[in-house]
Amino acid sequence: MRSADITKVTSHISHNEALIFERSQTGRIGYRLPPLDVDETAIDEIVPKKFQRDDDLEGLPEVSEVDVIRHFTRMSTWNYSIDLGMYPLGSCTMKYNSRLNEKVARIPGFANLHPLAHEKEAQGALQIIYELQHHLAEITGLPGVSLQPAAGAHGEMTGVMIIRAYIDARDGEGASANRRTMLIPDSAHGTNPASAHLSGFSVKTIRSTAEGLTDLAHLREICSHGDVAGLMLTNPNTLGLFERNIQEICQIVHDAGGLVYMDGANMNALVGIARPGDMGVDVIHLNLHKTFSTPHGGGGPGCGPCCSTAELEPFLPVPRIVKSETDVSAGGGATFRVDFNYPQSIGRVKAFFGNYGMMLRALAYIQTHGNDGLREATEAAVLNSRYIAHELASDYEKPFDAPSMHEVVFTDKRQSRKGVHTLDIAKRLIDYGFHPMTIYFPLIVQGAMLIEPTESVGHQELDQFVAAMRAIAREAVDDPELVLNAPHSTRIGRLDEAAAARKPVLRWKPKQAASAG
Amino acid sequence: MRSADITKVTSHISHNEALIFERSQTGRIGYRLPPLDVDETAIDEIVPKKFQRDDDLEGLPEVSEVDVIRHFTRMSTWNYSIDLGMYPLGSCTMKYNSRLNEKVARIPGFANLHPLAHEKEAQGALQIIYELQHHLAEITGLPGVSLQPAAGAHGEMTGVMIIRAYIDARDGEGASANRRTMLIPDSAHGTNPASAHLSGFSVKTIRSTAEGLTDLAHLREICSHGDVAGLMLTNPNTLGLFERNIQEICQIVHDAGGLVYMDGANMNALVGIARPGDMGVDVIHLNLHKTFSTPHGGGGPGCGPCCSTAELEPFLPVPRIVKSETDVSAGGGATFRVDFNYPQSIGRVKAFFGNYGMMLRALAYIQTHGNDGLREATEAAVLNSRYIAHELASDYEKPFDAPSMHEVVFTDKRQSRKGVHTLDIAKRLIDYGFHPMTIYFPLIVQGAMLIEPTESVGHQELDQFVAAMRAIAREAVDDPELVLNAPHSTRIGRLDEAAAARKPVLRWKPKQAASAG
Amino acid sequence: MLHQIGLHSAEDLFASIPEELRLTRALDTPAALSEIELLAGFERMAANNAASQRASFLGAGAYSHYIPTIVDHIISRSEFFTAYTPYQPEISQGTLQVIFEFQTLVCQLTGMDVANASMYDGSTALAEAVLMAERVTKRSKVVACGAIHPEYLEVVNTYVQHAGIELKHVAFEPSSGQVPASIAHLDDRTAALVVQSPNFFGCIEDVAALAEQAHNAGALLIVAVTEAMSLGLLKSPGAAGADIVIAEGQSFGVPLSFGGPYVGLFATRDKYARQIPGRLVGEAYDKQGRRGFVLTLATREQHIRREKATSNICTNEGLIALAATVYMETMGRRGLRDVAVQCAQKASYTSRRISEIEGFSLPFSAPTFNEFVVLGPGNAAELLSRLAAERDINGGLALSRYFPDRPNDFLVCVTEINSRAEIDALLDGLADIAHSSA
Amino acid sequence: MLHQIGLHSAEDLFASIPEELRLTRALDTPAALSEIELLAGFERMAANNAASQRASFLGAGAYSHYIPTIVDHIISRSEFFTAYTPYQPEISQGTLQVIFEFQTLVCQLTGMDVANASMYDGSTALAEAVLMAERVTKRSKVVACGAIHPEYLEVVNTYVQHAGIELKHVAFEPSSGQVPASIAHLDDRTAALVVQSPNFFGCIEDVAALAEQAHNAGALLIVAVTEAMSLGLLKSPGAAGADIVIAEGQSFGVPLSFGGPYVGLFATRDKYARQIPGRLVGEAYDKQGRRGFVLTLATREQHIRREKATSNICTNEGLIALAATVYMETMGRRGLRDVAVQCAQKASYTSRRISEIEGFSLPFSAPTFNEFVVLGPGNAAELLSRLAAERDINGGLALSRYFPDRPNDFLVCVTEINSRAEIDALLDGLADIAHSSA
Ligand SMILES: Cc1ncc(COP(=O)(O)O)c(C=O)c1O
Ligand SMILES: Cc1ncc(COP(=O)(O)O)c(C=O)c1O
Repeated sequence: MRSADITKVTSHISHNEALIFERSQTGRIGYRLPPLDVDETAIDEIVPKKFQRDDDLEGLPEVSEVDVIRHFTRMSTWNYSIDLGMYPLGSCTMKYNSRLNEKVARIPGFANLHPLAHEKEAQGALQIIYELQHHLAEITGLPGVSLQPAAGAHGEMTGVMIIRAYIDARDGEGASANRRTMLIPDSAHGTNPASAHLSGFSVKTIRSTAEGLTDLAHLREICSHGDVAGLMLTNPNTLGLFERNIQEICQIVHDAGGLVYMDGANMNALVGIARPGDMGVDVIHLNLHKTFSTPHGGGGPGCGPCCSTAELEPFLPVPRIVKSETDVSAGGGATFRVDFNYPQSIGRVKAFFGNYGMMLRALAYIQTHGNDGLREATEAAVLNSRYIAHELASDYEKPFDAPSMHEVVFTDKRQSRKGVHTLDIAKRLIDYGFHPMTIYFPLIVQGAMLIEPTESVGHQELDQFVAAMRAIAREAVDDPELVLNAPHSTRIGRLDEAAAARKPVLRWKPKQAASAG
Repeated sequence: MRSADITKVTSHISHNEALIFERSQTGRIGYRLPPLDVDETAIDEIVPKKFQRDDDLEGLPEVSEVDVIRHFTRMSTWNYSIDLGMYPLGSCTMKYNSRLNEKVARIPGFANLHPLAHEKEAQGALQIIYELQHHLAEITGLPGVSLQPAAGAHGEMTGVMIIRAYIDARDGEGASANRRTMLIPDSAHGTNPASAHLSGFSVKTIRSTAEGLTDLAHLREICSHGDVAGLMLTNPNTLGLFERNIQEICQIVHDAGGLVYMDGANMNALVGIARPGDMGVDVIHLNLHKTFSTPHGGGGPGCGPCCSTAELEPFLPVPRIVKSETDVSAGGGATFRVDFNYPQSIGRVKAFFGNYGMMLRALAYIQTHGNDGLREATEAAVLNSRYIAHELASDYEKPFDAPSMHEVVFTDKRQSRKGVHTLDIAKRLIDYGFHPMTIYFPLIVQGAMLIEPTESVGHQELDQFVAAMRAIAREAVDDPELVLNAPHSTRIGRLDEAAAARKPVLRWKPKQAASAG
Repeated sequence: MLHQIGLHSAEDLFASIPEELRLTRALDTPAALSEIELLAGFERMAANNAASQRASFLGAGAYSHYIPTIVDHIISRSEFFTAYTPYQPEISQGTLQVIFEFQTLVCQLTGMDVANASMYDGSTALAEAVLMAERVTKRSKVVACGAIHPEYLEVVNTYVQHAGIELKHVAFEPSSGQVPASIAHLDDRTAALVVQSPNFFGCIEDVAALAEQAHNAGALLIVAVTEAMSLGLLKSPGAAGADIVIAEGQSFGVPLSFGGPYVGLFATRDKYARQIPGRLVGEAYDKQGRRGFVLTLATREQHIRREKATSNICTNEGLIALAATVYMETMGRRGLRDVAVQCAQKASYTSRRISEIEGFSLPFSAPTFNEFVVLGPGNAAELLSRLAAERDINGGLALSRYFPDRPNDFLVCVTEINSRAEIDALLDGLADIAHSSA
Repeated sequence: MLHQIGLHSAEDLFASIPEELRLTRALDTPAALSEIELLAGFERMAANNAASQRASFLGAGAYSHYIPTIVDHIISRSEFFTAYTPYQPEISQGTLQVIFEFQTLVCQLTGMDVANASMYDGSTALAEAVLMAERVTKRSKVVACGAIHPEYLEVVNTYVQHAGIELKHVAFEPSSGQVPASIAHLDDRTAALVVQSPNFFGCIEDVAALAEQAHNAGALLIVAVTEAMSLGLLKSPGAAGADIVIAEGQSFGVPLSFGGPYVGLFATRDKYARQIPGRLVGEAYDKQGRRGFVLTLATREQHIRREKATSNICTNEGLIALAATVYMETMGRRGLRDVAVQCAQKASYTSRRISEIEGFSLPFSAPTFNEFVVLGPGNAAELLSRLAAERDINGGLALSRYFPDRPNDFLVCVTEINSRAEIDALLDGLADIAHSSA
C-alpha cells in the first residue's frame, strides 16, 4: 500500500488499550474522601438491609488515578477531532470551538449555580438566558424564543407541538382533529419525520425537483387535501441549496391553513445574511452546537432553541425567562423572572431550563464575533464550500447545478463504474488525514457525499483537502483495491457491522459470566 | 518488519505539520484587543523614530486561532509522555503529575500575585514558601532551606558556593585559597563538575569500586593532600546503589576539613526512609520536578531547593522567608517576612523568590500524600525497580550485584555480541510503546541502561515492560536487523545528528534569505 | 479565492437568495468584544448569582457532589471534546470504547442488562421510557405512583399528550411518604407502573413489592432515579425487578451549571434491547480479528426508520456521558460506595438533629438516603430566605414551589461536600430564626 | 510482588541502608488530605494575598499582560506537559519543533542570529551572558551601565564572584535617567558592556551608540530586556548592534505567579554559537530524508564536557518557553506590535496626566515605553500604601526598596490590561491622597 507517500494532515492512530474492566486490579483506588466528620450510625439503621445492595458493586473497576489518566489519554488518541484538522461532516457544521467559551462556562458563579436557586439570587444567570433569547430573535427574525430544548431533534418536537397546539386553539379540538398531516420533503433529515410522529402527526413526503428543490406542484396538490397542519422545511436544504421559492412555499402552506416549520440546522449559511422570519417561516429550531459553535463533545450535549412568530409565542414551553417591564429591582422584585404563566403553552420539554452551559457558550460566541463577525463567518463558510464545489467538479459528479451554500453534495457516480463507492472514498480520505464528509445523506441522492468545510478552515487546508480528493479519484482508476481496502493507517480496519448487529454485545461481562450467557 | 504483531502500549506517532512560519498567510490574525481607550498621541512623539523597529516584524507568523490550535495539537501528538505510559528514564523520576496540583497553581490569588507586592499583602504566598521549607527540612534532616534555585544544577551551584563561602569564613580568605578542590565521583552527573567549576573549584575525580560504590581508599588518599574543600556525592548514586559507607565517607571528608554536598536527585529512594542530615551530609539540593512530582514540562521548569545544616544556614541565598517569632500581625507587622539581613549570604541566585509555581505544586504533593503516603511512594518506587532488576536479570547483563534502590542499571554486554547496542535496544523499545530508559549514563558503565520505573506504574505495566525487554533480547538474537533499524513505528526514523552538528541549522529563515545566506 | 471561483464580491455568494430576502442592514447584536472585555462581562454577571457562592442544602434533582479534578481535564482533551458522533468507527474508537464502558457501568449500577449511550437528561429519559413501555406492551395506560419529581412529570405529560397514552397518578401515602400499599388504576390496560426511588421527598420506595404488583398486572415497572449516587448503596432497581430504569447522571462528576447539560441514563432488559431509544454501541471485529466498537442496532433510529424510529433523538449527551464515565471509573468499586455512605450518614445526622429542634419535625416515616422533608414551625419559603440573608446558607427547597398545600415543608439534601461546620451552621440558623420569629 | 522477588517486608527493600540511618518514626509532615480539603486550604491561603486582587501598576521586571485562553490549554496538553527533555528525538518531535520555532521567534524579535532553548529567567540569563563574554573575549572586566534591574545585578554578582571577573558600575545620568554619554572603565581589558533597555526606570537607552563604544574598545555589547513586550515596538537590540541579547520572557503569556516560573531568552551572533550556554535544537534528517529536529551542539554541555561545559544548566524552562511560543504565534506579526503600541500609548497618557497633578513630576527626561518614574510630593512608600488601603490600587513600586536615596520616587507601569477607568482612578487617588496629606 502507498500510505508512505501520503502527506498526512493529521495524526496516525494505532494503539492498544484494554477496557477499564480488563485493567482493574483488586484493591487499587483512585480517589480520596475527607474523613466522615459527623457521629456515625450503623448503616442498617439508616437504610434497612433489604433496601441495600448486596452485590458489593462486583465488577466495577478498581484502578488508580494514573491508570484512569492513561486509560482515557490513550483512548483519546484514537479519535479524530476538529482540533486536529478539517472535519467536513456535512450538515453538522464542525466549526472551531473556542476555548474562551469553555473558560466562561466554568466560571464558578455559573458552574456552581443550582437550577432551583431563588430567581432573585440567580439574576446573572437569567440575564444571560434573556440576552441570548434576544439575540437569537434578532438573528432569526422570530421574536418568541425558548432555549429549553436539549438538541435539534428536541427543538423539532417542540416546534411541531407548538404548531399542533396553535391549530387546536385556532380551529378548536374537533376541527383540528382533521389536520394531522405534516409535510416533509424527501430530502429531510430523519429527525424531522420522527419528531412529527412524536407529536402525533402522520407524515406525507414532498418530492424534490431535478434541481434539488421542493416540488411546488406536488406541494400544491397535497395542500389541496385540507388536512395539512404544516410543512417541515430545511433551508438551505440538506443538499446545500437555498429554497429560492421559500416565500411562495410559505404562502401555499399558509393558504392551506398550515404553518411552516423550518429546520435551522443549516443556519450557518444564513446568519447575518437572511432571516427565516422574513421569509414567512412560523417556527424554527437552531442547533447551538452547530451554528453557534458549542462543542460537539463526541455527540452532544447540544442545545436546540425554538424561535417563533409572536402569534405562536403563547404556545412555547414553560417556564419562560422574561424581563420585568418596569425596573422592579428597587422594589425588591427581580428584573429577570422565571414565568410559568402561559396557559396555552405546550408544557415543559425538559427539567429546569435546558442545557444552560451551552447557552453561556453561544452567547460568548455571539459576543466575540460581533455582528460583522457573524456575517463574515457566514460568508467564509459559503465561500469555502463554493470553492470546494468549484475545485472538485472536474473529478466528482455534482448532481445539482444550483450554486451551493455552506455545504455541497457530490456523488460517486464516476468512481462507482470502477466499483469504488462513496463509502470507500470516505474511508480512503481517512488515510489522507481528514475526517470523511457525511455519506449517503440526503437519501435521495444515490451515493451522496455531503461536504461542509465551515468557516474554520483556511485556503491552505482547503487545497490540501481538494488535493486528497483528487488523489483518491486517481487511485479509484489506477488502483481501486487500494481504495476499497482503506483505511490503511488506523488502529483497526473496517469493522463487521452486520455481525455486530446480528448478535449484539452491548456491554462487558466478566469472562465466566460471559461464557455462562 | 514485525510491528504488526507488536502489542503497543502507547500511541503510534506519524504525522505531518509544517513550521508555523511555513503556515503563515498574510493578513490572518488570531487575537483581538480591546479598543485603545485613552487619547492617542502620535507614536513618534512617544518613542523617537530612531528607537523604533523599522522591519515591521517581517517574518513573524500571521495565523488564526484555529491555525494555532491545530498546529500545537498536531505537534503534541508526536511526543511520548507520562500520561501515555511508562517513562522509565533513569535519574529523572518520571512519576505521575497530579492535575490537582495544576488547579492549585492556577488559583488567581497565586497566579496573579506580583513578586514585588508588599509582604503584608502576600502573607498567603509567603506562608506556603515557609511551610514547604519546613517540610523539606524535616524530610532531609537539614534545617536551613532556600527555595530560590530554579533547578537541580542551580541548586548544586548554590550549595557548592555555600561550601566555599563557609570555608572562606572559617579559614579566612588567605588560608581558604588553598582549599579549592572539589571531589566528584566518576559516576556523577555532568552538572556536578560543571557547577563546581562555576564556583571556582577545580575538580578531582574519585574512582568507583567494582561494586559501584565510592572508593574509600582513593578518597582517603586524595583527602590527605589538604586542599579539599568538599565532596559532591549522589546518594543513592547514579547506579541506583545506596552508598552504604556514607557515614565513613562524610567522616573522612570532614576530618580533611572539607564539607559534604549531596546531590539529591535520587531522593525518591529515601523520602520517609532515611535522611541525608542524619548521614553527615552538610548541604543538599532536591529536584522538586522529580521527587516531588512537579511537571517535567518537556524540560522544565524545575525547582532545586538547597537544604543545609544549621551551621551553613547563614550562607544561604537571600532573601530568606522567615516567620516572626512573636505574633506581630496584631501590631501591624507581618507574620511571614522577606528577610534580606544575612551578611554572610552568598547572595542572590535568581530574581524574586525562585520558581514559585513549582513550590505550590510540591506542597500540594506533600499534603495529598501525607507522611505515610510519602513513605509508601518510596517503598513502591524501590519495589518496582527491584522487580525489574529481578525479572530482567536473565536476559540482560547486570553489572553490579548490590540490590538496587529506585533505579537499576543494566548493560548491552550480551546483546552487543550480536552487534546490537544500548542505543538500538532503546530505539526498539519505542516500537513497543515505551519511552526508553536513560542510556550511556552513568559514563563509567559501558553501554549503560538506567531504568527508573517510579511508583506510578502498577504490576500490569511492569510486566508489559519486562515482556517488551525480553522480546527485544530475543529479537537481538533472531533478527538483529529489526532492532538495528528501530524504531519502525514513529513519524521519523533515527536522525543524522552528526550532520546536524556539523552544519547546524538553528532557526527557520525565509527561503530567499536562506539561500542568500 | 472569490476570484478563483469567478465571483466578484461576497454578495455574489448569496445570489440564490431572492434579493428582497437579503438583510440590507447589520444585525442588531453587539459589536465584537475582545477576550479581556468578554471575560470581564461574564464575571460581572456571575457575581450576580448570589446563590452560587454559599453553603447549600439544595437537591431535588440536581446535586452538589465533589468532582475529581481529572474529570474536567479528561473531557477537555481536544480528541474527545471536538469530535462528534462516532459515525466513522476507524477514527472514533476513543469515543466508542468510552460509550461501551459507560453502557457497562450503567448496567452494573442499575442491575440491568443493556443501557444506551445516553439521553438528554433524567426527565426526557423518563418520558422515553413511558413511550417505550407502550411500544413493548401495546397498552396505553401508564400509572405514575407517589412522589415523582414534579418537573419530570410535566415533561412526561408533554411527551405523552399526543401519543394517545392515558397518564394516571397515584398519590403518595401521607404518613410514610411512599407509594401506598395497594395501587389504584393498575389493570390489564396498564403498560407501566412508574415509580421514583428515592422519591422526590427522599423516601426510599419498596421497589421489589412494586415490581411484583406491576408484573402481576402484566405491566412493566419503570424506576426513575434522580440521585444516581444512591445506586452506590441502595439495592439496584434491576435486582428489585425493574424492567426499565432511567436515572439522572448529573451526580457523577457533572457541575450544577444552573440545570444543564446533564445526562440521562437509560437501561432495560435484554429482551427489550431492540425497543430502546437512542444510540447503542456494540463490540465488532475487523478483518484481522481486532476488537473494536461501533454504533449498532441502528435500524431502531430516526436516520433509518424515520417516523417509525423508537425515538427522534440524534445528538445526545456524549461529553457528559464521558464525564460520568471518568467519575465512575475514578471512584470505582470502593469510592462509589464510600460517597454514598457518607451522604447517608451526613443526611441522617442532619435530619436527626433538625428533628430535635423545637418546632421542627420529619413528616414522613420512610427511610431516606440523602434527602428528607422537614416540617417547619412557619412558612418555609420565608424561613429559607431569612436563612440565606442572615446566615448565607441555602437551606433547601420550599416544597410550596411544587406543592402549594405544603407551605411549611422544605426538602433538605446533604452530601459528602457539606462539612460538619456547614451542617451545624444550618442547625443553629434554623433554631435561631424559628425562635426569633416565634 | 515482594514475594516474587524473594522479600518478606517493605523494610527488606532498604537492607543496603545501614540500620542506624533508617528512620524509625513517621515523618513529622501533615497527614494526607483529600482533594476537597486540599483545595479549601490553598483557597484560604490565596485569599490572604490581598495584592493579587486589585488593579495594579507594578512592573519592575514582572508584567501584567493579557494571556490568551489558548495558551494554558495548549501547555496543559499531556503530551507537552508530562514529557521531559527531548533526549529521544523520534518520540519528542513535538517538543523539538516547538523549541525550534521558539529559537526562531526569539531571533526575529531580538534581531539576532541564534537563540537557545531557554534559560531559568532573565536574571540568570544575564549572568550567563557575562560569563560567555569572558569566554569569548578572554577579557575579565565587565562594565554594567546605568539603571539595570537591581536584582539582576545581584545575581550577576553572585555568579561572577568566583569567576575572576571584575564587575564595574557606571551610574545613570540623573537628569535623563540613561547611561551617560561617555562611559568610564571601558578599556581594552573590558569583555563586555552591559546595558538594559528599556532600563529599570523605563528609559529607552541609545543602544546603537553604546554598541559603537563597546566595539571600539573591542568589547561585546550585552543588552538586557526585562520587558520583552517592548520588542514589538522598539528597534531590536540586534539591529542596534548588540552581540548578546538576553530577555525575561514572562510578558509573553506567563502569569505573574509571585515571581516564577518565568523564562530567560538568550540570543547571540552566529559566530558565537558554540559558546552559547544551554540547549540548542537544530534541523536534522532521517535516512528517508524526512525533516526532523534534534538537540545539537551538545559538546558545549555539561553531560559531555563536564567542568569544561559552557554552563551547568540542564533542566531549563521548557514549558514556559512553550507558553511564550504559543503567545508569540497567537499574537503574531500584527498583535505583538498592537500590544506594544497600546502599552506605550496608555503609559504615555498616564505619565502625562500624573505630571499635571500638583506636586508630582517626572524626574527623567528620556523617552519611555510602558514604565516611568514619578517623583511624588512625599514619601512614596507611604503614598502607595495609602493608595492600596484607601483606593484598592497597587500604584507601583517605591524606588526606596532598591534606592534608599530616592524616598519620594516610584516606578509606574501601564499595560494594555489597565483600563482607562483604572488609570483615572489612579490619577484621582494620587491627587486626593497627596492633597489630603499636604
Ligand atoms: C438537517 C438536520 N436536522 C436536524 C438535526 C438534528 O439535530 P440534533 O442532532 O441536534 O438533534 C441534524 C443534525 O444531526 C441535521 O443535520
Ligand atoms: C543525578 C542528577 N544530578 C543533577 C541533575 C540536574 O538537575 P536539573 O536537570 O534539575 O538541573 C540531574 C537531572 O538531570 C540528575 O539526574
